[in-house]
Amino acid sequence: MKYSGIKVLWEGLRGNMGWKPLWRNPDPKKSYDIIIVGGGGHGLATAYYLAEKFKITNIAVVEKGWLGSGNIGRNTTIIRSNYLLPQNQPFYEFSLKLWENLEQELNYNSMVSQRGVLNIFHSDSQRDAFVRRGNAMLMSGADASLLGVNDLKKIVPFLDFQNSRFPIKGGLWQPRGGTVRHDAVAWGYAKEADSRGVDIIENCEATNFLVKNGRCYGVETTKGVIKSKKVGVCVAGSSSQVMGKIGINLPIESHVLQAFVSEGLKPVIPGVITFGAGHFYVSQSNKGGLVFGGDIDGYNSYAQRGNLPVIEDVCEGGVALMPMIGRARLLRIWGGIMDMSMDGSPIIDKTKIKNLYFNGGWCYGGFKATPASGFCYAHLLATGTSHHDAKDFLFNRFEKGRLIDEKGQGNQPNLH
Amino acid sequence: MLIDHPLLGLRDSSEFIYMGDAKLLNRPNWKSKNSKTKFIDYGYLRKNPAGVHKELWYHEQGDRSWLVVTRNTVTHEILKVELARYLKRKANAK
Amino acid sequence: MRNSSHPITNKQKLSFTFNGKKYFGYKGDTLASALIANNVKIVGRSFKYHRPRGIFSAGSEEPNALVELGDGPYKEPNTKATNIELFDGLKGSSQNFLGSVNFDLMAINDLLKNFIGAGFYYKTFMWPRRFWEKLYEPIIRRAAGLGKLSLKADPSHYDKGYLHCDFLIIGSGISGLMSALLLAETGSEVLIVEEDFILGGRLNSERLGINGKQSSIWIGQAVKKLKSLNNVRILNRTTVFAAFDHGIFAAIEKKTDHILEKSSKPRQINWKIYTKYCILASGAIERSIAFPQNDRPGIMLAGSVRTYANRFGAHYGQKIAIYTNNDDGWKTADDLKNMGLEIKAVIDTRKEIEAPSSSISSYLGQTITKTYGRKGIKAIKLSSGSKLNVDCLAVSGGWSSNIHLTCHKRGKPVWDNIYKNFLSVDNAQKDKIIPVGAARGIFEIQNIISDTNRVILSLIKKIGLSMPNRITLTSSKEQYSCSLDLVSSSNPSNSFIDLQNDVTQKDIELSFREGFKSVEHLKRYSTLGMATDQGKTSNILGLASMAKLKGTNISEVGTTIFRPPYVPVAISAFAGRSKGKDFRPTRLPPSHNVAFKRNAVFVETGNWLRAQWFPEEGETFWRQSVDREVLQTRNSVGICDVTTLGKIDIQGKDCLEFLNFVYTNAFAKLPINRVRYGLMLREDGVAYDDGTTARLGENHFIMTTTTANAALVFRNLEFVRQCLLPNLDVHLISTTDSWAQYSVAGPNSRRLLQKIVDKPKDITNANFPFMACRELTICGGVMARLFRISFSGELAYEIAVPTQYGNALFDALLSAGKEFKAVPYGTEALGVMRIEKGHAAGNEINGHTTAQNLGLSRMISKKADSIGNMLSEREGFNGSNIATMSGFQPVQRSEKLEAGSHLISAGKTPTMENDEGWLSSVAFSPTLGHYIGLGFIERGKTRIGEKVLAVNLLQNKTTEVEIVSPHFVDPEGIKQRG
Amino acid sequence: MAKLVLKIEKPLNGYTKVINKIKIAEYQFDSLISLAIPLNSQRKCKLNFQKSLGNPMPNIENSIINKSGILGFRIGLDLLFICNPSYSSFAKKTVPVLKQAFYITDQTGGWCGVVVDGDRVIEMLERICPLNLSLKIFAIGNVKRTVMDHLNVIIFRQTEKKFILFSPSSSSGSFLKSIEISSRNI
Repeated sequence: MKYSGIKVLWEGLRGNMGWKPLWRNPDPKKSYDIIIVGGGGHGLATAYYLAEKFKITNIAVVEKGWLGSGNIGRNTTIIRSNYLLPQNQPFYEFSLKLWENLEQELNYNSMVSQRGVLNIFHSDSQRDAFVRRGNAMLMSGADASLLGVNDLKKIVPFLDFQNSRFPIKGGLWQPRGGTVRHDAVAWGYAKEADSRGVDIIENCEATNFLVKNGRCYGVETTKGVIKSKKVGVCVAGSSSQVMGKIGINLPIESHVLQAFVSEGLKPVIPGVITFGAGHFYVSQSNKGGLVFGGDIDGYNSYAQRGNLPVIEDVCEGGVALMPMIGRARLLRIWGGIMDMSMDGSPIIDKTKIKNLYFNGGWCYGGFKATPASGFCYAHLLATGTSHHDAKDFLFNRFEKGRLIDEKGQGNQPNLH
Repeated sequence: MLIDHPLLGLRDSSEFIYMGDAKLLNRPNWKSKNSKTKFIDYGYLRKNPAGVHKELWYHEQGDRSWLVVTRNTVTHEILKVELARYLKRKANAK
Repeated sequence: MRNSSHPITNKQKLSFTFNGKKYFGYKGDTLASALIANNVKIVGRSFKYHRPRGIFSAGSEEPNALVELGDGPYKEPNTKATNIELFDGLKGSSQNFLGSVNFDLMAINDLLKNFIGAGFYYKTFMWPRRFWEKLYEPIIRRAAGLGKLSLKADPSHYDKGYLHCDFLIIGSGISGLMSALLLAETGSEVLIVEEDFILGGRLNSERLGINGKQSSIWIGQAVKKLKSLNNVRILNRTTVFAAFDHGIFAAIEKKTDHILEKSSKPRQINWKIYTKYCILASGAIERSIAFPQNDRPGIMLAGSVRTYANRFGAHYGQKIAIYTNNDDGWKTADDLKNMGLEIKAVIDTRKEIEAPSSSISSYLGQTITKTYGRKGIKAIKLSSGSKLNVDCLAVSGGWSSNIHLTCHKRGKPVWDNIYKNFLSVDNAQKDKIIPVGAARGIFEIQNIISDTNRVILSLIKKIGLSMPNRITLTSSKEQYSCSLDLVSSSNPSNSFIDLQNDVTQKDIELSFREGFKSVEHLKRYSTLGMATDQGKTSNILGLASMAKLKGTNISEVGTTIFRPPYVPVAISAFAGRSKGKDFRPTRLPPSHNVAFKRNAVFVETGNWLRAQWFPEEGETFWRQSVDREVLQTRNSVGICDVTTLGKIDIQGKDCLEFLNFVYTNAFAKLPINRVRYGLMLREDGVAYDDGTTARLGENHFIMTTTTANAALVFRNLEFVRQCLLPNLDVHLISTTDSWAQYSVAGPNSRRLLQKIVDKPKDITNANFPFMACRELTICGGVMARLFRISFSGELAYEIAVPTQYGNALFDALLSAGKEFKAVPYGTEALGVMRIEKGHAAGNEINGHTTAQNLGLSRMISKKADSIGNMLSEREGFNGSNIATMSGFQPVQRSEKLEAGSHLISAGKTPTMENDEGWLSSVAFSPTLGHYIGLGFIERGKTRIGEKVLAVNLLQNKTTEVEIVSPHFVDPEGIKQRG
Repeated sequence: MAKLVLKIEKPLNGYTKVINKIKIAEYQFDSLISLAIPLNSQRKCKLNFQKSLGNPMPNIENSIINKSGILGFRIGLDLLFICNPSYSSFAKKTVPVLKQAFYITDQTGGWCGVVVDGDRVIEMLERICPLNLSLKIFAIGNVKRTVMDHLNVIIFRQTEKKFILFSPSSSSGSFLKSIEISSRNI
């Protein structure tokens, strides 16, 4: 179904009776060319790009719960490409470029809103690190600028410039960064993948892989056996559980990240703002809620909920950075399972089992990666080779010592 | 969360620092066969169960003990808490 | 209107303003009850269609009556009028309108309803692409949102606190008080938490008596008894808003919100409650019924109409109708009639029942098909066609147990088909959250009494506490049954399901039509239940509507779960007192007072506040001070407080083995009274920290770490000690705060120190060479430690005394150094001199770089195992192409360098493909008279003399630099050995 | 030049104040040392402790006060602190004996002590101390280590309503402020 303003008017006049489901609800076929395990953002994007760019449409996406029920349905919606390392920066910039055309491409308004991402710094050495990062961004063709305190006072006058414990010394600003209405991304990809013939099968859990002579030829699911030439796993927080079914141990731990939204407020926060002296970042949704978060709780968890110390820590950071939010009220707290990899960077790679592929380890940065992750995974699944911008996201980097450790925290997942 | 410290009783988890899989107690012998592979495994592959997990916590704001906590990662229920040094000494004695 | 014979009218009269108009109320009122008494019907505007809305409920489930309270920086948007305790001088105003609340220009949206239903924005506003951020989105953003923030810093104080108990009882209604009385008798610690400012819960809203008397008498007796016990504590005005793991709950206490004067006392306290068991006596919340135009001001929940009448003597108008699908609606009719109000009719959706009251005109088996009165209900039309004039419509869709808190740990509620209600069943017992009374799905008073006795006594028995006697109470006999007639079949576009988010039955139908049928999809697409009330009064209507569309029942449809917090809580309350300068503690080095007196400029280094430089008279620019400090140190002597470096006292018989393992380089042969530089790696082989370790005795060592990593290194050493090598005799204790440690650097440093130490001969070059250390006494017997180590490259020492002598020693060094014109120097000069000398610091050892990058690979001993040793051998760490630390200077000496510039070969374009490294630290070197830098560049060691480009696109500057040795000053180390 | 003399400064300069009837005062001590129990030396240390201080070595989280007023408490499995308020021969007589069994580290300058005393002291501590202060759990003579307002604190209960709090000396100003605010906020 093609959406447009005219269509909205037309349907409005005739009582909105003509709208159709965004995706079908098909039963699984006996076999497919490719099965994607995981109907979250990355899985749906993969299916879409396989169909659109690689013209492979005999695809099933099998999803344990409801479509988009993973981290695409519970994140803080930020998109940006302000990365330092040469293995990361081009990939995220590729992703940002895909975001910029996504709505027109999918004919679905996921409200890609490039109102900018601002990282505040508080010391000379932080500034040095941000300058290095900003230069890496510019050298990869992304956008960045360095703002001084006076610039900040114009853009974000409500920061605590006077009385803060850690003085604000400036910020790294990426104007093209921003936010996206997260659920709509899943729905948009689902709609367009479906319209190209992809079967999206909800409430269908992959319970095991069909493997013979080291080759994977399908999956067992709660809706029966489905065969396929290739299987691509894309299950974020459940990565270790799913890959564990065939004995693949991953360099990944599952952690809980909490996120927060305030009551609706008239617009106050432009873009995304990140505190440099504590754990806090914030944006404001189009509905008016302040959407904010901080650090992961720090312990392995599949509970999809967290605990009080992190909530306090995040709010302390918020009030320290912008004391004017103090009287706004926290409305809702939720938690998601983060697939925290050992160096903080993702994996898009083949596995030791032929025809079985893996995409995961996105830590808490998976949302912004959705389009490029889908694109590059589709590339790998379709061609058998890594996409140029994802060529370093390999399993063997740990053994070879070619780590992609953006934060420089080492093999300690809860510190990334 | 509350951690039932074997020496001090129930303490708020905010007094602790988390490290992860208790397999980190079993650092490979650098002279053993395939020690490089073993170290890569030690460094990068940890258990990540959805269920009972043995893991290391450090009582940084308390008595500075490293503890091995047996905890369910789905319910957060804590089943057992032991002093890491006792476990390790016991293992060394074998 | 106010019933003039109601006891509240004997209380203190209070004046307040709403939307600028002055009104009166009484002590004991809420803002909502006072507005009702003053017949103010329109209190706010709805979120999307800007329809006029009035007060709907009497508690924290309120979806409509959100107001802005207070003004200036005290302004508090989105405050529920139903939760605001009235006080003299209160100022409230409506929000979310353009113009005035009575004539809201945004109400045009109401006419566009057909075009802006659920999810319309996903389908349009996509062309042209650039218009989104510039045009469409700003309009949407301005229209959306509810109240306004003041944009001023929150001026109030907040606090936190910790409470411990055996039983936390949430709610002080009849089942809460009964539970408290029973549990208190066991001698356990009992904490009762009540959201309201008075105790008694729902009893305060009802006419029913207890033991043959007004219920308030029993409440008074129970509370008096509980207050007399020292194992019971009662907090009112306190809401338990979240449940966490292992019996931890969070509660917010409103301390001064009901007082006009803003005091220095905290406004709210965020309590963290640790309990063994939680008794959930949180009652129930009434739900609405979806029918056409069911959102008009004057349409309220029936139980709330009863609350306002019974507790506050307040009501709208004289002609009231009741619309119900259950028995409880009739109770409202009875109570209002008893108050002397005219009950126009009770409309009960149930056909098969017998009207409980024959004296009230009733319409059975009928529904409301239309209502009239945009700014306040005037009339209703029934399915039979009759039209009734009313000025208030009380609606009851039945009661939902208030089980919000049982969902916080993702407990899934279960549908109870008898009482048409979601209950917390399995999870509750495991979580030790035990619902009682209405929260347990018991709605008739006589059953609440007997059931609460039963539940609590069996709990007491199970735990094994001493058994109290059951509580005997008598009350009226009630009957409650409920139907599931919750949604109407006509005019769905005006039948509101979620009042706050303006979700209509039509939106549910559209969601269904477009495939958003799972409850989570429904919620996300239609925004049902996502407003500030989390759908407390509306979720079940949405589920019932979806069930109807799917042709199934609610238990099949399932439910979303409530998320913490139960009520929205001010962000400030989570921050408590950690704000402004008190965000984090401040650590002051031992010479702080002296530095302060000398007008030092300070800088935050982690939590430390360190002297950055010491300006002297006439110096107006920081570089003047820093250059002087550097030159004076290099020419004579300077003194710098380096206490912030981590200091760890290591003792034991096996220290050498331990040190050998934690450092990459060998320590096994470190002699007594010697210091050695050590490098630590993480287990993954990346450089982690560096420092020195001094051996003071056979079994006694002092390790120093970097300032930033002090706590981390200590933690890791404890890990090694307890988890890897627990059979070694090694003991660690931090002494960072115990010793004041000062660097004394420069060619005159020895001469200066000789004036301080008690035995000057002990520190001659022969007796005390480079890298020596010892314990000695200074200034006539004060114990001290002296280390001959140098960060600046000069002849230098670090001297340490117990912290209590810190200011005195700094002063003494300066006064003894007068003859050498000794200067104090700060972190800037320290940084300049270490760059001149080529020492790596935090910008170089940044968690990415390896020993190989730092040019320290020879420090990785291959003779012994050490942390990180094995993994540092991986190929990625050791290619011939790796970047190594080098020195850089501008080819044009007058040019400035910028840290963070990237390095590329001359003639190449600045892209990541051509990226060869970066400048990590730069400084103006007063010693050399130009800028210098440290950085990392591929194959740096082999490229000395090569000219490359330092590219800083961020500041639009490219500088030609020459690769040089990182040791700009005294590369042979003659000075420090001199 | 006159002989340089180094003057001792206490972290809070002998601060005392009463807020909401809670007496807050710097707890001044002459010296504070830590004792580490060497591996496998529990017995030797117990004997030595009894000999040098005249009291049995306390169990973890317990304390002794000996006849010279010296406070000793055990904060870890193998770690004790000995705080000497005023006994003049401590350094000369007691410490050398202790050294025969324990590893000793001087901590005098590292910690700042604050006494809080008064009827409302529990109410005050509730605002910063996460520990259960009920006498059943936290008995007189108990000593525990925890975190208060982001700071590491050792808390010793001297009587029902009198506590000594030790926190790191470098942040003593912040800690004192924390106690003052807590006392004012009740």
